[in-house]
Amino acid sequence: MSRVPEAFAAGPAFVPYLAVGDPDYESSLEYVEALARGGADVIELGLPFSEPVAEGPTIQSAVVRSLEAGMTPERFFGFVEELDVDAPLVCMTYYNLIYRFGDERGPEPFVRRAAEVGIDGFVVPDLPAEESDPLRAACDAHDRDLIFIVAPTTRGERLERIMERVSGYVYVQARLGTTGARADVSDQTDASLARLADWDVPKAVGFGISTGEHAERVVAAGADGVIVGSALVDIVADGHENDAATSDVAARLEEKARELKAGARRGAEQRVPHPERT
Amino acid sequence: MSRVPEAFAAGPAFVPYLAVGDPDYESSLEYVEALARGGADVIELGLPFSEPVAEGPTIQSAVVRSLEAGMTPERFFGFVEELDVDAPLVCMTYYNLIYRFGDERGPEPFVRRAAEVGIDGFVVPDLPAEESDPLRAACDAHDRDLIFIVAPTTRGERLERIMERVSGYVYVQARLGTTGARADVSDQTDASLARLADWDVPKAVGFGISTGEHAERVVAAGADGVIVGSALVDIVADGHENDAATSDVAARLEEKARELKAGARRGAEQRVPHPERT
Amino acid sequence: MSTNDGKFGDYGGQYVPEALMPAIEELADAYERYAVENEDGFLDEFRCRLRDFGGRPTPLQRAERLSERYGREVYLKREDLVHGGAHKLNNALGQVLLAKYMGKERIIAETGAGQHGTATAMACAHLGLDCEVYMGTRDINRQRPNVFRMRLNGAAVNPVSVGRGTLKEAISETMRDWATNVEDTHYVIGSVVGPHPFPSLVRDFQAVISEEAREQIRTRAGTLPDSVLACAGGGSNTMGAFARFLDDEGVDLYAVEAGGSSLDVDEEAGVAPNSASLTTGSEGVLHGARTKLLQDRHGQIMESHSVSSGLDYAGVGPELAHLVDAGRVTPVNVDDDAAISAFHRLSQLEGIIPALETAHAFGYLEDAGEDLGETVIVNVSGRGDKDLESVIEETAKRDVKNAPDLDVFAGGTGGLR
Amino acid sequence: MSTNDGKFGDYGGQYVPEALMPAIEELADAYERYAVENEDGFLDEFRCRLRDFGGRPTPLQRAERLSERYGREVYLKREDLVHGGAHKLNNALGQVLLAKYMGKERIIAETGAGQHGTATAMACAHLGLDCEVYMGTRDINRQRPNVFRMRLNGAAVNPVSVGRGTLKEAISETMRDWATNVEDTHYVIGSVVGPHPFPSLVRDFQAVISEEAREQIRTRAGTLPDSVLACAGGGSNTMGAFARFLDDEGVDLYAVEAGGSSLDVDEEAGVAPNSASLTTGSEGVLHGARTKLLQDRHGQIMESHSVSSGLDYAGVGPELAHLVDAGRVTPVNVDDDAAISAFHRLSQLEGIIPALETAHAFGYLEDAGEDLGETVIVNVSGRGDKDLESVIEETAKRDVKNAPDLDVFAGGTGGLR
Ligand SMILES: Cc1ncc(COP(=O)(O)O)c(C=O)c1O
Ligand SMILES: Cc1ncc(COP(=O)(O)O)c(C=O)c1O
Repeated sequence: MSRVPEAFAAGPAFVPYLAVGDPDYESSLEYVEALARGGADVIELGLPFSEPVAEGPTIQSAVVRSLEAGMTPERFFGFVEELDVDAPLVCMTYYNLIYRFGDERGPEPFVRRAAEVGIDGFVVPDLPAEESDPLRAACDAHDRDLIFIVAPTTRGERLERIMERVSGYVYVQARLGTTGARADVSDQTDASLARLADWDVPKAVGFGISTGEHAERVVAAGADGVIVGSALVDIVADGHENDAATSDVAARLEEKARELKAGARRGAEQRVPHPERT
Repeated sequence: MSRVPEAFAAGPAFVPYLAVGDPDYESSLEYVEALARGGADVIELGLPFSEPVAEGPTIQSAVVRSLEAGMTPERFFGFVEELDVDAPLVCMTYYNLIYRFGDERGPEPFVRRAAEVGIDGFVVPDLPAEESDPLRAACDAHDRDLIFIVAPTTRGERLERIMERVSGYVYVQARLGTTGARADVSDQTDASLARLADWDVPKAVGFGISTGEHAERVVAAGADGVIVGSALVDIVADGHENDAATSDVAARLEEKARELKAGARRGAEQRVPHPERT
Repeated sequence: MSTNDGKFGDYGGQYVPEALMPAIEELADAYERYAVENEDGFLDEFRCRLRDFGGRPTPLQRAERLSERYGREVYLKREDLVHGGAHKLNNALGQVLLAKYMGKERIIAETGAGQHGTATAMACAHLGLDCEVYMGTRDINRQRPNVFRMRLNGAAVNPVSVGRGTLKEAISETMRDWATNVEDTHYVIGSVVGPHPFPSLVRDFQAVISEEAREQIRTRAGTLPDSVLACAGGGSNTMGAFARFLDDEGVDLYAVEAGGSSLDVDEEAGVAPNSASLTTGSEGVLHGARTKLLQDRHGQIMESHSVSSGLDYAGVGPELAHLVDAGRVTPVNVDDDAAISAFHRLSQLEGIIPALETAHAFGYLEDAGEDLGETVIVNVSGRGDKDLESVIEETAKRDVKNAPDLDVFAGGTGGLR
Repeated sequence: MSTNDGKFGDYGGQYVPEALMPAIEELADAYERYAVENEDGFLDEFRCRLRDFGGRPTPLQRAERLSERYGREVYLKREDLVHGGAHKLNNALGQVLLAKYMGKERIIAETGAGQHGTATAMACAHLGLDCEVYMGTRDINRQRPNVFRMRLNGAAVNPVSVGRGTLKEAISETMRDWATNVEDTHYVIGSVVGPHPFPSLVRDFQAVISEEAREQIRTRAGTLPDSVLACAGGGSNTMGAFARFLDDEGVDLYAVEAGGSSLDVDEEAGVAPNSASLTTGSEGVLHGARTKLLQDRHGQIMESHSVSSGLDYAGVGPELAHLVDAGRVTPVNVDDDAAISAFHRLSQLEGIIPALETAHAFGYLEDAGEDLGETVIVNVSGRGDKDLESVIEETAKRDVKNAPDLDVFAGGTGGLR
């Protein structure tokens, strides 16, 4: 049974992302645990794929570091088993790794194994609703959530097709483009949230959120959660480049998590009822 | 009146060639006079043209040296005037210089001026019989000889066309190709001489003759003269490259001339009556 | 050869980020309307421009000296004579024109050998659209003349230094640009790869190759060929050369892949020193489509290798993968050495300097046995001007028996200067 | 357009060493029999090979963006699409085939830009004849890709270092080889220059350009053009583009010469920093023919100059000289700067990277006034792949307003490596 819904039920969710194994397995364990301590409500664990077409330079580099340090799907599952956190876990990866896992072709073996180690759900950036039926079926069979991304360009029929299949939360892509920390929050976010208002799945906004203030604005605008990746990966990268001690980096991550979580909470307090859809 | 015929009447003629002005005006004067002392019967004076298509590398280089030292047709004529030799003089040059000389277009002004300074005849390597009527007419008007080259490939009608127009001597090209000293004498020479036997214009063989022995063989085979260019230009070039004193180079030229002339004489003594043409 | 649901058996599909899906749906719709149904006379205009700007039709030439050498009738489909020097313009011109019909203002493209990039840059200059091309840094070094050509045509060239800096990385990067600028931008993909409708769209634009060749061989030889050979990177010249022969059962179709330096793979290093995804690859999902891929046992994409940049790709078009599974197309491969040798052979015997990609097809012609039959068409997908430096280098590295002495040019001071 | 006595008014003739005369007479005879009277079906075979190997017919393309720019109908005759990248193959293929009919075994040629050399090397590989090409060392440096291409096609390239090492010297040197090996060798001259029958022979082989263009423009525009523009080095693409329009009185013919850096001459240095023999030259005899030449007052040939190797020649075809004197052809000229600017303009506006030679014709299109009339054909004599390095260098030297930023490629370490 996925633990994701209850995490969102408790108030605005802070959903951090890290690439597992970046820059190495051991440090990565500490970093994820630091995020949990910092208040993560759900954690997105990136399983690195060699062709991360949806990622900007920050996460691309993280993927390279992790793969060079030897990350594989099996090790990823081992990592999850070893991980000592309470927050629900979402696996973020590309479809080929899911499709290729195990002896038979298809997503079921991957989902089964993920469920075994305690993964609650999946985000697959290169799997649109149209191609998702096999994975959706495997998730249903194992009581897992399948999270979809809704882009600023997603409208009408496409939106309905996605909303029929989504569970856990919708990943509201805050702007066009790839992942990466930005200095501002996009207007497109408001429009997207408005389009989604009628569905009662939790809406978590991601792509570009990097500060507590961003988080505050987004939640105030109606989001049920904020997803933060590159801003955290930046901290890992910075530590790696400067040979910082793992514990120092972990402390910085924890602190950043607190800032973001606090921002989300402030946003929730300002929250106005969402405008009626016409 | 051209003095060329009488030069050939006296026995086998030694006909040396030098590029006038190579490597400079003054040295060149001395060199030509040295050849005269060495026994030259006719002297071919090359007036350098920038595109000497019939010359091999040796004479090409001489042409470059002379042009760089400032040779022009007018200076060439001055040179001839200044020259103190008794042998008849033949100007060897390309048609463009003849054609362009003076104020009116056409060969007459050049021939007139050449006649004034004492040139007896002309060899023009890029002027075949077909294009020679204007020059032939100018030569006739000024009583000068027009020498034509007969190549190993010249046969039948072409040969007749040339022999109708030639005067002074025929320049029998010993081999295909360009000018240049060679180590042997070509078989093609005998065949050419045989083809020319019926005409009673003097036949002087050139292209590749470099030693007294060559000269001997060629005259023995029936030639009325030998034309030697590159072997002499080589001596000039060698002196120039090694900064030899002009008088030393002149002495070497004179000696080489004696060797060639002596060879020609020996050849004449061995001379057999030419085979009847069938 | 018209529209479909984007599936070729199990292959194909649309595996792209959600942000791109609306654009891809819009494109599928435009493909249908303009390129299939000829709305607004799109196809007529395309044909005209292919003729006047592109230089079509290209000849089908009987290769006399190769025919003699192999004791069969060898015909060359001369795509090297297309403007820009390769079949790539057929597709680039089609897509840029389609983008114009769709009201797009900006064109992006990836390129490997630089041929697709130059073709796209040329088409954009011709039609007055802005153009940016992504190219791996390694390929930029291998194909410098093409980089200059794109710049001269007014295109921006964006170096991609991720990974090994070849085509795979350039495609990923172009997809990222598209995901960012999808509203005014069309992504001109360079081969029959990517999400639907690209594999069908590119195939249709390239099908002019076999449309002409089929007609030409019937006129010239009075018969259909026994076999058709084309090199396969992504597979656009292959699909173009095969499309109109698919229904002719007697015509054998050979897709010649790059065997690289070896068909083995080094899983540890994540490297497959070849680009033979049809021969040695396995099913997976990359760059928007399910197809045959070079991947390790975990599903990570391998770094491919070929002496020819244009074949150096870990995937292949989904339709081609399907046709191979269905037994309609025979996948074969030719290694770097044999390709270089074939390059020299064609240059010397026929006076045609082929692209290194193309040379692979001729490498197979040399090796093949009786199977090819009496009458063979080889698709000369491009010319080799872009490859001169690579060939000099690669020839110097090996003992190529039939190579001319190129030493004088390879000297330390830049050759004959 | 058939045989003649080798004279065009006062121009033409046969001013060559006697050793060559028999070969030239033999050639004149073969020209007459095969190329004029089609003995043994020579012309049919030639046409077939031009089509299948050479890629003819080439398109006549309406240049949309140039037409708009100049407010006239600009059509491009696309000789850049001929195999090898220039009109040069029309002639080279014709002559090599003729040599084969004559039983010759060995081909020699001179080359300036390297286009004629590559065309000849290609034709020789295609027809199985030995080939040696003479090329000035300076041109070898300016056109390195073409040197490689000749070598790859199996031809020997003989550097000529006499003088300034350009086309003039290469021609002289080839004549010397011919005079030595005249019995088994044919000299494939690269333009409408040299002794009779070359000017007529080369013109006839190139006349296919205007034969096609005249038909094409009538079909496309329903009219004859008001003017035809072609760049003139020796004048082969010029004569080819003009030949079939000579009798059309309403069609103005413009031969665009290289104005180089200046139309002045430096007699002392023996240098004319241009190649404008029709505009500034005087009558004389060079390389076998009487024609217009760049020469000093003594009749010494000057060193010419042009940024484009293929125009860098001190003479011009005798027929063209005659047509200029007769008022049928208008000689104009375009300097280095304007040619480079035109190179960039065509690359950016039309997606066609022209040879630097060709760029001169477009330079005149930019400058010309009303005189050109409503409908203009410009002969695109060749493509610019061979010129990339020169263009980068020459662009860097100047302030070319419309050039793209090429700095990143011109860096000291060989650019983007
Ligand atoms: C000349 C040539 N042939 C073949 C290819 C391979 O591409 P495809 O298999 O898509 O035709 C390329 C790619 O750049 C190319 O330039
Ligand atoms: C592309 C191109 N155009 C023009 C020329 C000039 O030659 P011609 O005037 O004989 O056509 C050349 C010579 O190399 C050339 O390569």
